[in-house]
Amino acid sequence: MTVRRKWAVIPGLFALGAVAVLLSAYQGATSRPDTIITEKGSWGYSAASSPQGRSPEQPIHFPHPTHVQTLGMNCLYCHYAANKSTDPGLPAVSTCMGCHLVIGPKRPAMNGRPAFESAEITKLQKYWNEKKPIPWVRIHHVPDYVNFPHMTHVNAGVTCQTCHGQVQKMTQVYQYASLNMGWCINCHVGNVNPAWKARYDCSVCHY
Amino acid sequence: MTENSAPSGVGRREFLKILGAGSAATAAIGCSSDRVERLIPYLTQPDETVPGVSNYYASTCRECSVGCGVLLETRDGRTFKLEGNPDHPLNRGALCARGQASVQGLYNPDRYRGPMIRKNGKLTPATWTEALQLMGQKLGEAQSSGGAGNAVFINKHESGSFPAFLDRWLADFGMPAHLSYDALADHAVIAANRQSYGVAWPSLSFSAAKLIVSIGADFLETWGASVPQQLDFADARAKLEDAPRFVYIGPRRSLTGCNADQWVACKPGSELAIARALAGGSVQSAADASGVPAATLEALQRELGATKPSLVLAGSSGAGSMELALAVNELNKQLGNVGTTVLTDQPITSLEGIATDADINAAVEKMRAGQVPFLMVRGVNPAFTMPRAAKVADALAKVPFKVSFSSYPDETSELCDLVLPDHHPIESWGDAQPMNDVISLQQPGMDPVYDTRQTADVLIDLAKGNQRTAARYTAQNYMRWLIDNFPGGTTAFTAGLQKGIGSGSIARPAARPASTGAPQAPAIEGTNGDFYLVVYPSPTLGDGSGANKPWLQELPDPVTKICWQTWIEINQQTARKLGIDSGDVLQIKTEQGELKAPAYVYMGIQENTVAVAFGQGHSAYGRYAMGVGLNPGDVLPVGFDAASGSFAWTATKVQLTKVNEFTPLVTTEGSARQHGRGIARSVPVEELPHLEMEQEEHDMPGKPDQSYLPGLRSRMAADAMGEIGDSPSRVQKGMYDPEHWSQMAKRRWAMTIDLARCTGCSACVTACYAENNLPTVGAPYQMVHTAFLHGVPGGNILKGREMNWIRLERYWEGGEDGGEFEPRFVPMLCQHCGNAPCEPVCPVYATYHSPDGLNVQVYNRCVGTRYCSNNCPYKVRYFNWFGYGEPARPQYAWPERMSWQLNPDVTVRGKGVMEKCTFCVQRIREAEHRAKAEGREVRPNEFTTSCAQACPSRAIIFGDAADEEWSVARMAQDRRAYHVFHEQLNTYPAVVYLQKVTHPAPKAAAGA
Amino acid sequence: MATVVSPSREASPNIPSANIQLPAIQSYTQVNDDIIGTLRPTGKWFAALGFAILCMLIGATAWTWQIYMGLGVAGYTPPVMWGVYIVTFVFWVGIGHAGTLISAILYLFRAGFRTTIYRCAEAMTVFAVMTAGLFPILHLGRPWKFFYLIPYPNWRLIWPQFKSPLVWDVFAILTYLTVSATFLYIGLVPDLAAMRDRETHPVRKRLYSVLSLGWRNSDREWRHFARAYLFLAAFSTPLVLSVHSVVSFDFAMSLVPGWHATLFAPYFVAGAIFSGIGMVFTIIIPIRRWFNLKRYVTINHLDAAAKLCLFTSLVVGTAYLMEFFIGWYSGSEIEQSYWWNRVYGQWWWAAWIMLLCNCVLPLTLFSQKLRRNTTWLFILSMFINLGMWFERFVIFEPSLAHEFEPWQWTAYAPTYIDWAILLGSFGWFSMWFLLFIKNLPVIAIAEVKEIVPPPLSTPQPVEGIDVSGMHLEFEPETPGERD
Amino acid sequence: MQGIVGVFRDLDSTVDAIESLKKMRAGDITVYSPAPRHEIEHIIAHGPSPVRRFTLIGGLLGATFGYWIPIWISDYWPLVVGGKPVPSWVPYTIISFELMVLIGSLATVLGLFVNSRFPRITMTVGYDPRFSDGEFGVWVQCPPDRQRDVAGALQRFGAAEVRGEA
Repeated sequence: MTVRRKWAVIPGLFALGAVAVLLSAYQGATSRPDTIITEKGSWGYSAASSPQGRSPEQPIHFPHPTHVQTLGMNCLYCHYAANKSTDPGLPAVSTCMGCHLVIGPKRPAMNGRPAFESAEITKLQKYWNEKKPIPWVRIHHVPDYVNFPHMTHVNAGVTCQTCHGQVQKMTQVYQYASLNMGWCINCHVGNVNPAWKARYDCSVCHY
Repeated sequence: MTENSAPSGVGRREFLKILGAGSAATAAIGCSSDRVERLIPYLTQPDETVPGVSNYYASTCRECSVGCGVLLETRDGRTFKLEGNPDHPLNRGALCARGQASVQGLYNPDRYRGPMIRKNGKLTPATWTEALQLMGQKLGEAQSSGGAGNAVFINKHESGSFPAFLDRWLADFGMPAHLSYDALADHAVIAANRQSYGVAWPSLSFSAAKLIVSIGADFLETWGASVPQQLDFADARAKLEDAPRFVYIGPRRSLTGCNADQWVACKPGSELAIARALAGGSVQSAADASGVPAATLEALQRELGATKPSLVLAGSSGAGSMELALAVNELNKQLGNVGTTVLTDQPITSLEGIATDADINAAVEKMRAGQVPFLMVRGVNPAFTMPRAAKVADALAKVPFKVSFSSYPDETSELCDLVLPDHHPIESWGDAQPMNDVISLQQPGMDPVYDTRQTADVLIDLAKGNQRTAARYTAQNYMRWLIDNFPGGTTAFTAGLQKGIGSGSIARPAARPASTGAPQAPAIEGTNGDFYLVVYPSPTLGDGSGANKPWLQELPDPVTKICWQTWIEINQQTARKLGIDSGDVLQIKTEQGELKAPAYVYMGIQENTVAVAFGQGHSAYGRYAMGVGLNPGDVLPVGFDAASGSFAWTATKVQLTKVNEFTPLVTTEGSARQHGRGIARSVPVEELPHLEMEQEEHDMPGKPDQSYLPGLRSRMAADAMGEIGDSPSRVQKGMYDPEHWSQMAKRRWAMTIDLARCTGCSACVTACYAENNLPTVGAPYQMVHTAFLHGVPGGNILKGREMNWIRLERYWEGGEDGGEFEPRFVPMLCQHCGNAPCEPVCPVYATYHSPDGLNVQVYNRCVGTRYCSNNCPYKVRYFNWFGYGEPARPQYAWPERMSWQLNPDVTVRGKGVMEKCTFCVQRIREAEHRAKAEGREVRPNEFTTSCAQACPSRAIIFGDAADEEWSVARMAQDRRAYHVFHEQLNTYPAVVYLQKVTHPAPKAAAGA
Repeated sequence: MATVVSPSREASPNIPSANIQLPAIQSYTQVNDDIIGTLRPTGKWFAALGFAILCMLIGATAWTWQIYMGLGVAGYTPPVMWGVYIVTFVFWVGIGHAGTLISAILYLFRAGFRTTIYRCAEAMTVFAVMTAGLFPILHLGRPWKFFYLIPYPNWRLIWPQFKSPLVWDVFAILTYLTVSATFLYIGLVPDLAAMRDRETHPVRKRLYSVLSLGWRNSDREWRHFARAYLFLAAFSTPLVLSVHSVVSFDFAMSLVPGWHATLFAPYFVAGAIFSGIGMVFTIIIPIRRWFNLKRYVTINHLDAAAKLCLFTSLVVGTAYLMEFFIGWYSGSEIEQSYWWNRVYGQWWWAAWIMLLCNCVLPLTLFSQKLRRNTTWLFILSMFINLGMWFERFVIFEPSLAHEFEPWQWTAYAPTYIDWAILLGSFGWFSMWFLLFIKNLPVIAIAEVKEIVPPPLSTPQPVEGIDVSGMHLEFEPETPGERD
Repeated sequence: MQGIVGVFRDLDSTVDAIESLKKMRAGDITVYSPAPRHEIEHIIAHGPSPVRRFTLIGGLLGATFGYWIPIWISDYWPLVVGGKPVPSWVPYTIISFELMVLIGSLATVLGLFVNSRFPRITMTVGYDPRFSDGEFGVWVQCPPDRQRDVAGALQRFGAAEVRGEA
């Protein structure tokens, strides 16, 4: 009968309202999850964490798997400052050329794979010859008002993969973690690994 | 809801964008508005740098002639802060405001981007090849035409190798030695010193003296080597009971005068008579001449005779100042001060070899006569620093070819035909010799910001380009030349670079004969007018070279607390008689011209005198200087003290009229009286022995126990955590528990400020601007698009919106009726109260009490209710009324390249958030990280805040009050310690003030 | 004839006594005719609405500009961190209070004169609180971050700080808005039903039926309705007192000299009711004239309200004296200097406006002649509105400008942005109120029917039938209305 | 459902009619009146409205919630402000009070809705627009076999109109 139908409507409306409020609040409070933003559509979010799952095109399609898994290079070889500075550091073009002077674009056939011409290495050498730095696109970004000292985390034994994901498996790097505050705190209070628990006072990160 | 408008502005990470050190390409990206964030790697990895970790390059400050040692804090290819070099014997780690602001000269948005050539009437950009080719050609002409003999090179006075190198270069081109110009130098005193002691500037030992008498010598401001003098003066005052009494004699009570225990107001021009009287001459005649009561002079005379050792100083800038300086030197000899307080054996050598004002004037006259075919100017701005009556512009017009090496479009370079912009000192190589056997080295902290070249290199290139001289210039550039001629050679040089100091002495150019025939200024009494005019160099802007640096413009004058403006100081009593109030526009008139400026009614000026500060009123020199304030030089006659060749700044009387206008003073002062609220306290020296450590009284019933817990901890905060009293079982202490694994609550960061040392110089304020990315808000361009005061310089400050996290309050005590008054300076900053009133009212935890005792402000959490500021009794919270940190806003405080100075460790605040002193939390955390990485605790006094580091009085001490090892913990126990407002409000501040100690005139003298 | 048991008033606490009669009203139908008859929009009304919207747009423009440029465009002069916006906020919250007082508190106290004016007053409350609610957001440095003050589970894992008076404010204001809006709506339901039954236009009829929730005047509905109405009134009564007390805590809980006083809560509540009654006069007098409702809102109603106004004015006056007394008696230099600055400082004239409008002029209400002179009441109400705005100004600004730290003493001057937004707030309020008076009955039909004599089969009152209180508060030959 | 509705112009005759209808046990009586009249209420003589229970429960819930939320949050992440105890119940009393009023009032409205079956879209039988204007209605729900008597009774007491509805 009609009256009962009415009953269903009222709480439904309340529920809808509440959901709307929460969603809008999250929208403001955290980064937009699960949105892949390509370079073209992206913005200079100085104040919000970069969105999870973002995987922009890079000027050079650098294959982490080849270097890390196949060649067994250490993260710190290129990101040389991660254990001694707040900034992890980017490899200088000269660092790349250290090997790629020898390893040119012409890749010989190797265990099953036919020989081929590597466009990426050509690009790299082009940058080097033009004495231009490579304009990599930033992926992981925490807001400017957050101080994230890489060295303290690395020295505390937090693996790169904890925050950056299995980069050694990513043919194109994407943002693995949400990088929002709750995510940080959750680890700082020791929920992820009791050994990693750290000070969770606001002024440790925000100043 | 988007977060894009959180406190962001220019981020730390703009630095990541521009990692590639300084190459033009990356610089462009650094400033691009490209919405995609780029990570630009180095092309080739520089070996000694780690991104995100600062390097410190020892160098030398070139803002004034003295040559203090500085450390250039450099990260990711950007030098962003200057700090005093602790190993430097001259300034021992301290640095004045002007020195700190030097970095704003480096990134100044109005610098010349490259060489300029005057084409059909106006300066137009050119390439270096063009410019050098033109220069070479003109040099050739000058040589061949023989005009070279009359060429003039006016150089900024500096010590070290460059003057000699320059003279040699000039000689090679057949040109006379250069003129080394310093508009601030007290030529009379220098000449007198050379005559009496054979050195230009003996170092002065204030701490050895028992009585200091300064006759107009502003040794804390621009008189001589201010920083070392201030260091020693503060040490002297810190001796409390044994500290010297300080008497200041002069028509105007300057900042130095405000630090005196007694001020004797005399008429300008009567200083000589007083000096003679003190030396035992006739007191009565001096009294008549100066308007000082004879009793006062007698008492002084007696006291001076009785107290040994003493120190008498003269700084005068009128006719007959040489005589005065000589008389004072004589007096010192006669009192036996030479060798004890006047140390002629350790002179400040950097003040040697300065050309007198008369020399410069003579050169200008030669130009006017058309005898000068070729003029080169570097680092100085005679068109501004010389009075308008000297008509420098006309004289320059007579010179066929004028070259400027200036980095900025100043009044002089605007008149030149060719501009070869020089590197900023932070980009240049060089050296200085501030003291015997001390060579202070100067090295660049970074690659050039713009397409400029160091003048020395330019000269070498020119010489190479010229077939006659090419052979003699083999060094590929000036740095190599320096190294080759460095005492001890390459090894000594490289070793010296580590600390910035080398030993040995550098050949000085031969002293040039002082020019004669400078027009003698008439005695000031003779001039007509009803008020004496005293023109003094601004302590903040110096000779005006500081005017294009917003930090210095925004830094209130230490005495009047006025900024972004020019004002006329007039005596309180006189003003009352004439019905003049602060802000009423006055007009002063001389034969040379007139000047209209608001009055500042001041107790500290002789009643027949008006005073105007020099340094403002530029007609060029960039957005921060142009059209701000007025230039008192416009009303001055061209007159000199012929004997010394020093320009007579205090040379004339003026007609004073009150114009029927009102211009509000751009001041940071609210009320100059304490109303008995005990903010700045002082104690007479004789009461010092009876002084007890501040005891909290419990006389009032119900008054809580206000004593601190050990380590300056707040009773209430501790109670909140259930540490004392009955701890409620359910209270969750969290990190506030001293036993908590985070160990945070073990520390209590605190600060002591010794008012006996503090001179009010305000270096700490600028240091804070530099360290904490404080925006300057007063520039005219920042006042457009606001709802008020459109385009008025300092408009925001008229609205009380200055953003100085630490401010220097200057209170007057007494003197309402024109009698004696005591100025008191007190630096006021966030007190980091243990029981902070601002915290409980914040609805979002944006401010709260951290376990290690900080009153934290979380910018990104702040929603801007401003309740905290209402509730802060100290009023030390500052709000971002506009988007000072947002490049898109017209009020943006760091226009292009200025933003490179931002400290990467500190968030740049966006609009709508509250901010305040953080006790340099970034330095605390940085030290903790360093300690953690090295697996140790933070060492006592391992680091300090920016203000404490810069303070040239060593008045500020910062550290962990909970750990006895830190010196702050000991200082906090001092008997002079007190806390502002703690008795009334129970706030438990972490900033402990130590009372100032005054030294009244001895009873006997007072009785006389 | 069957005899009817005489009902006792005690038996039905839910029906307010009516001790002011409406002699000119004869039948229920007439009530419907008169009141629903006022709802026809006129050209004048459209003009007024247009003007209100214009004012609102001016304010909106100013606000947009302020959000874009930053709060600096307003006249803030540190340390005066709270300016005209907070003054206006408190002003509007205060206005609201009279509405709840009249509709709820007087309902509990059976003050019959409320019956015909409470609907306007309650509507005024809702709109005033809607207006006031804008200002705290408007005054934030980062208004788009307002949700930080609302407790909800979030990924930052950090919550509001419940010790802050501002959070109390959020709760108090939102509660107040919700409850008084509900109160207004519940009271409207029977009237909406009446309108529904008269409406011929299908769309509007549909709309009214939805709004009236299918009300059908049955005895059961009346029973629950009266009970619910009573409880809402009972909740609103402490609420109205608490809301302005909480607002006053924003100031009393701080340590600003001149704010930090236990006096503040009662002081603010009295002031609020005073200002609200002023606003009621401002609203009701023109309405009764233009809508020709003098037969409903009789001079006796206004007279009674005027007495209330006089009383609250005396309370407020006492509070002022107490403030100055405390300032003097404290013996503390800090307290005295703020007091001095308040009366002789930059804004001395504001203080005197306050005293004149809030303490001196209302004394005229001691004269019954003036109490019953609607023209004078209207003029006086204007003065009261002005005076109460300045009261808040005088309490807040001089105190902030003269705090503990003499070095930071300052003067404060609003800019045209502040004034534009103040104007906008009046536009916003008027817009809602104008929409209200032409779309909903400005007088509670059902409640009026309760106090008009019921239709009876016999001409003269039958024994035992209560034709609602013949005992009069005013003797019949009171001087008539002057207007 | 079916019954008889009588429309009355006067209050007293309405009251009389109701009384007699009750006497003759005519069936479930609903009275429509333009305004609440306690005479009618008295005749109908229902018990006190159950709305008050809703109010009580709502108020209690609100008050408890108002204490629980802030206390739980304070201990969730203890931060000291101004040396106040981290969970300090005194200020939380205000939150508690406001929430009591809020939730209490909403519960009261809920009670009203539940008890008088709001909202209702279709007008139930027996209603007449005049009841919101000036006239009274008496709706008697009764089986057809009794309708005659009821109609008679209504007319006897001077109903202006009597009609059966089904």
